Formats: sequence, structure tokens, C-alpha cells
Amino acid sequence: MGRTEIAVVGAGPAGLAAAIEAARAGAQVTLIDENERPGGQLFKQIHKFFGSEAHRAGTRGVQIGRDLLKEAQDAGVEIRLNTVVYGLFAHHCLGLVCGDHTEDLQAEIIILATGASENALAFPGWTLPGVMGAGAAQTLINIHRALPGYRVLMVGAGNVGLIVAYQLLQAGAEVVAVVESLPCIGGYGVHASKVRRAGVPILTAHTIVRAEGENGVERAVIAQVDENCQPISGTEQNLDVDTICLAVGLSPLAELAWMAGCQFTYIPTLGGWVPVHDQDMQTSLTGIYVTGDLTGIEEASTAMEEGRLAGLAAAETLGYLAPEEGERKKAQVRELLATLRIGSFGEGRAVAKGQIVKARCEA
Amino acid sequence: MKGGIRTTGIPSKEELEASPGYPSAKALVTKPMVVIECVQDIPCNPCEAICPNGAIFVGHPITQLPVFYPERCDACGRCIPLCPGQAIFGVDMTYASDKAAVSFPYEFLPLPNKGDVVQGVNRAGEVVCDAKVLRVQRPKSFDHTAVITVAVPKDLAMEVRSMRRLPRA
Amino acid sequence: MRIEDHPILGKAEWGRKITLIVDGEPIEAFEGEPIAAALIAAGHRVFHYTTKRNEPRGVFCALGRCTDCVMTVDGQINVRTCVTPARDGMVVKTQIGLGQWEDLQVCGEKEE
Amino acid sequence: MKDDELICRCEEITQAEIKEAIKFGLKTMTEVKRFTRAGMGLCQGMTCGRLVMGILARETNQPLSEVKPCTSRPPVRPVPVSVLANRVTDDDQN
Repeated sequence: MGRTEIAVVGAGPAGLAAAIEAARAGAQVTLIDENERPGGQLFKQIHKFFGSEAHRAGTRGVQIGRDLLKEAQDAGVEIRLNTVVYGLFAHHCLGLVCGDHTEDLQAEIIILATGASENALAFPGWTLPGVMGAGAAQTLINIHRALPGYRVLMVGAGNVGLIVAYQLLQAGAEVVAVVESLPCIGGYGVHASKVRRAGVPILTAHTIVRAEGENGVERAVIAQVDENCQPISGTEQNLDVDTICLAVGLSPLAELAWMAGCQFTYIPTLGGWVPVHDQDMQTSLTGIYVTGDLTGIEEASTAMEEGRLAGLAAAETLGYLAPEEGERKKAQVRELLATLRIGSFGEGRAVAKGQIVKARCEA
Repeated sequence: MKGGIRTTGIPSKEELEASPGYPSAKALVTKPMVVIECVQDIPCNPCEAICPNGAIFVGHPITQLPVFYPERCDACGRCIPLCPGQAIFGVDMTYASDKAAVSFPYEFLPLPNKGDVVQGVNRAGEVVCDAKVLRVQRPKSFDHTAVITVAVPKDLAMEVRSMRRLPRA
Repeated sequence: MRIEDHPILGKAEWGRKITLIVDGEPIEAFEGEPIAAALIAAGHRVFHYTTKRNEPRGVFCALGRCTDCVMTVDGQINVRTCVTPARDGMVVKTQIGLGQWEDLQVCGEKEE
Repeated sequence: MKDDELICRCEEITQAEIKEAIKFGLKTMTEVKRFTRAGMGLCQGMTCGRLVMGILARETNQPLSEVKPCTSRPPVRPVPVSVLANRVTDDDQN
């Protein structure tokens, strides 16, 4: 059985940041990712990030991804790509699928940074080719440079829907409309404004009724909704589209944390079931840490700070950071995290994150 | 609330005028300057850090709306491509007797060329006028965000905020 | 369609040009890109037909999770084409229902 | 969402089938999965899980916070059995 001091599962922003901090402190770190390239969703985030200078604001996600990769390599992180963690077993043992075989890897500390998956929305025709997650379209256009369609309907006006709508325009597609079933736009107004200036209507209190087509999407039918989110008959409109993207929220991808036996709590603001953790991101199980979207849907900037926090805490636990130094560094990161969770878009998340820590104390 | 950025994606006149980054009509006619159309408390402050003249103040907490001091702005425009929300524009009411120059961030292909006449669009993406391209800036430091400056009728200086995208080749 | 030029990402840097045989027809791909990306770029939308209802399915998550993009690749069924790198000469087939194993060599059962 | 709408894309299970099953007294995701096969296909409920949780909560008048996902079991991604069976240990490598 292979051994390492710290195994980090998932090489997205949270996992990379965790691995970098822990390795810089001197720990032996193995970072595992199922994809061919590290970076998680960072390499498809081609927009400039918000935040402050300390959060690398004004820099595009794709560049932050490149920077983090270099930092991880410089810090001596062992990165294992094309490696699926298929299970988390007793004694901190990870089951790995590597090409044609499996291996076991045991770690003193495991940091789970498995991210999130896109929620689905069921409506007549939602299984037709051409209906896809907004993240799927984003992967195709920004990573693989393949355009999934020419005329797109975006469902959902949260940040993901707005950002991907804008990026589809940048890739050369037409976005026919963004529909949002709520009466308000959920994402940042500035993202909505960019899309509007580019000529794309954002229809609040509208939903998709059905997708139609023979062997793929040929048109979409949308309608206005009432206060209970039910389509109002007589308000249907046909849209001539070949692609429908769903941006209806994300859920933490928590299978490994469930399998390990971590305690969970249900917090709708954060995307549903999330593993409880303490101020250091440690779950109810000693030596198993969680970080990033897995601990509640936020954004890449917060994921990186949470990752750093978990990495520092893990290194401290293993004795690579003196308690005072560890505390000081962790306090700095917590402060940076706090500044990302203020204002009308962040307050709710700050409260919800507090609930997680409280649930951990009571666990 | 009907209208406004949360329901339409377009900041309303009231929202803009209440924002501390939006210069007064009085200040605007004096000299070229930027116009900050940032009306929501997002944690973000790169505009403050990049301004060499201290014309933009965010302070703490960083969710505060940027406060703009027109008298300190020399219209260098560095904040325009940097703003992650693309919410900063340049307006020069002194450009000509009947025309104003408007600068905006632009991240689509193809780019227009200097001298081209493009269609100026408002915040809703509606074409409101023809606009002659005065300048297309895209130095490396802008990190792929072009800043395009167009001449528009003076009365549309606070309406035109982008141009209609040109067809892809 | 391929996105050759991009306002943020610049000109595309493709890998080595290769050929996939998709339902008997050659299509152009780039080595190492996911099979699904090559198919989408070539305008191919239907990746398999479902078992019970015989309905078409295509790329849905593009991350290897939803399994809607599975096809029969070099005789192996249920291959998630969105996370399987394209190699020259791969034989890719639209999978009907559960599909059929075609070439046991890939399962390692063929004796040399 | 209409009753004849597919919820589980892999096993092609409709909302009606899930609702019908719940009427038999099913209360947990694991029960619904075993009874209907929703979430038992190739993707293992990765896409439909959350939709089924919503239906289960609604039909049984439980808050969503009472509906836990199915027991999480390895492998969490589709893995060919030939690969799972080919377990390499230190002894093989040395």
C-alpha cells in the first residue's frame, strides 16, 4: 500500500491551495485528480475575478489556475492525474483507479476537495441532445474549443448562467435569452449588465416549458410563471434554438465524505447536504478535512482561501507549523475569507458557514 | 421593486445617480473622466488599487461602493479594462461641440478598426446611434480586454455603453 | 464548429490531427482531446440511444459524471466519451441500448 | 413537471413510477432506488438524485433536511470490473 502524509482529493482551486500551503510548510503532499489536467473548473473561468488584491482580483481564473499549478510544483506537491478516487475506506485508505489497475493509498490526513456537480431540471424534452449543463457548455467552449450550438437558451440567471451566457457569446454563439423563474436576477448585477449590453434579454419570472426536436433540440418553449413558479397558460413563446443550457444551481459532491462516515447537515443556502466541519475545516472524523464547494457552494475565490485554511491546519496537526505560527497564518486566511462573505451577496453564506461550524461543535 | 439592476440587469437612473461612483452632470462637462456604474455591494476593489491619482476610494469593508473624486481623475482609463464587472466607462464631454467620446470595455471578436463607423448600443443592448471608432486599445496589460472609444452625439454620452457585436468572419 | 480564435484565449493550439471512425465515417479530431469534443465540433449530437425507449442522448455534463455520452469505442461498450482522449484510428459507434461487446481483445481475454 | 417526465435518465424511470412506488410506503432514497431502479444506472444517481429527493420529500411531506442521499458506496465512478480486479500492491511493484 502506498503512503503519504497528506492526500488531497481534487485538484481544483480548493485542493490546489490546500496542497500548496501544506507542502510549503514541509509536509509530504499527494494531490489526486480524476482529470487529465489539474485546475478543476478554474481553467474554464476565463473572466476576471472579484475580490481584493490578496484574492488576485482582476486576474482571470485561467491565469490563477496556471499560477497555482506552478506554485504546487515549486512547493513539491506530488500531483497524480487521471487518477480516480473510487472509495474512502477505514484507516484513511483511499482506493485509486489508475488506468488499467487499482491501488491503495493511505494518508495520515485526507483533505477532500471534490467540488460540486450541476443540478438538473426535468421538463419535457430535457433528455434531448442539445440540452446540457451550463458547465458542460463552458467546458466544451473554453477548454476544448468546440461550440455545442449556434443559438442557445440559458436557463437560470445566477452567476453561472450569466457568466456562461456571456462566454457563449465570446465563443461565437448567439444567446437568444436567459430565463429565470424567480422574479429577480440571482447573480451579480454587473454580470447581467454585460449580457444585456450584448443584446441578450434576461426574462425574469420565466421558465422553460419544454424542449422540442427530433434527434436534438430544435426549439424551446418558454412561459411566464406565477408566484408559485407555475407557467401561466397563454404566455408561451417559441424560441428557435439548438441548445439549452441549464444553470439551476450546484450541489456539493460529497460521496467520499458520506462514505467515510462524516456527519452532515442540511443547509439550503449552501446547496443542500454538507459535511460539518470546525474552524480548521476538519470534519467530525479526526484527520479528514473538507474544503471548497464540497463544504457549501460558493465561488473559486472562497474555495482557494478555504483550501489554504485546511492545508495550514493539516500541516500544523502534523507538526510542520508551530502552534503560534499556525494560528497566526490561519487567522490571516480566516480574515480574507470573511471579507468575501460580506454584503448582500455574502452575508447569507457567512451565516450558513457559521451554522456548519456550530453543527460540528454539537456533533 | 420594478426595474433596476436586480430585475432587468440594467442599473436604473435612480440607482446610478445614487451611486457614489457616478459623477454629477456638472462635473462631467468640465473634463474627460471615468464613470463608475457599480451599484451593488460586491466584495471587490481592484479599481481603488490601480488608480494612480487616488480618485477612487473603496476602503473597508471592500463591499462599499467605490466613491469617485472627479477632480482627481486624469482619465487615464486604467480602471476600465481591470474592473471585473466591466462597470467603468470613460466619458469625454469636451471632445467636440456636438459629440462626446465614450470608452467601454469590449471582449468580443472581431474588433472594430479605428475610423470604422459602428452601432452604439445602450445598457439594454439597443442600437441608439452610429458611432465612429476613435481608438481601439488592447495592450498586454489589459489582459485581452479591449477598450474602445467612440464618438457619439453629446446627448447620448450617458446612454451609449457598448457597440453592437460585429459578425464573426 | 471549432472555435479557432477567441477574444480571451487567443488562437487555438491544436494537437496532432488524427482520424476517428465514427459509425463508419472518418471525422477529424485532435489527439488527446475528448472523443466527445471532436464529435461536437463535427456537429455530431446523438451519442447513444436508450435501452427502453430508444431515445437519443448526447453530451449533458461533459465531466464524466452523467454517462449520457457513452458510446462503443474500439469494441468496448459504455465508454464515457467526454473524458476519454481521442487516439488515431479509434472506432467509435453510436451505442444502441446496452450495446454489444465486439472485440474481446480490449478486455484482455484474447490469448496471444 | 409532468408525471410522465423521465427523472432517471439512465434507467428511464418516470416521475409517475417514483410517485407510485412511494405510495407503497417508501420513505428513504435507498428504498426508492431499490424499488424503482432510479439512480441504479450507469451514473449511479449523479444526475437524478437531487430530483428524486425533491419528489420523495414532496410526496411524503418530509422537509428536504430529512431526506438523505442513498448510501454512498464504492466505486463512485464507473470502473470496469477488469480494472477493479487488477489491484496492484507494493509487492507487485517491488
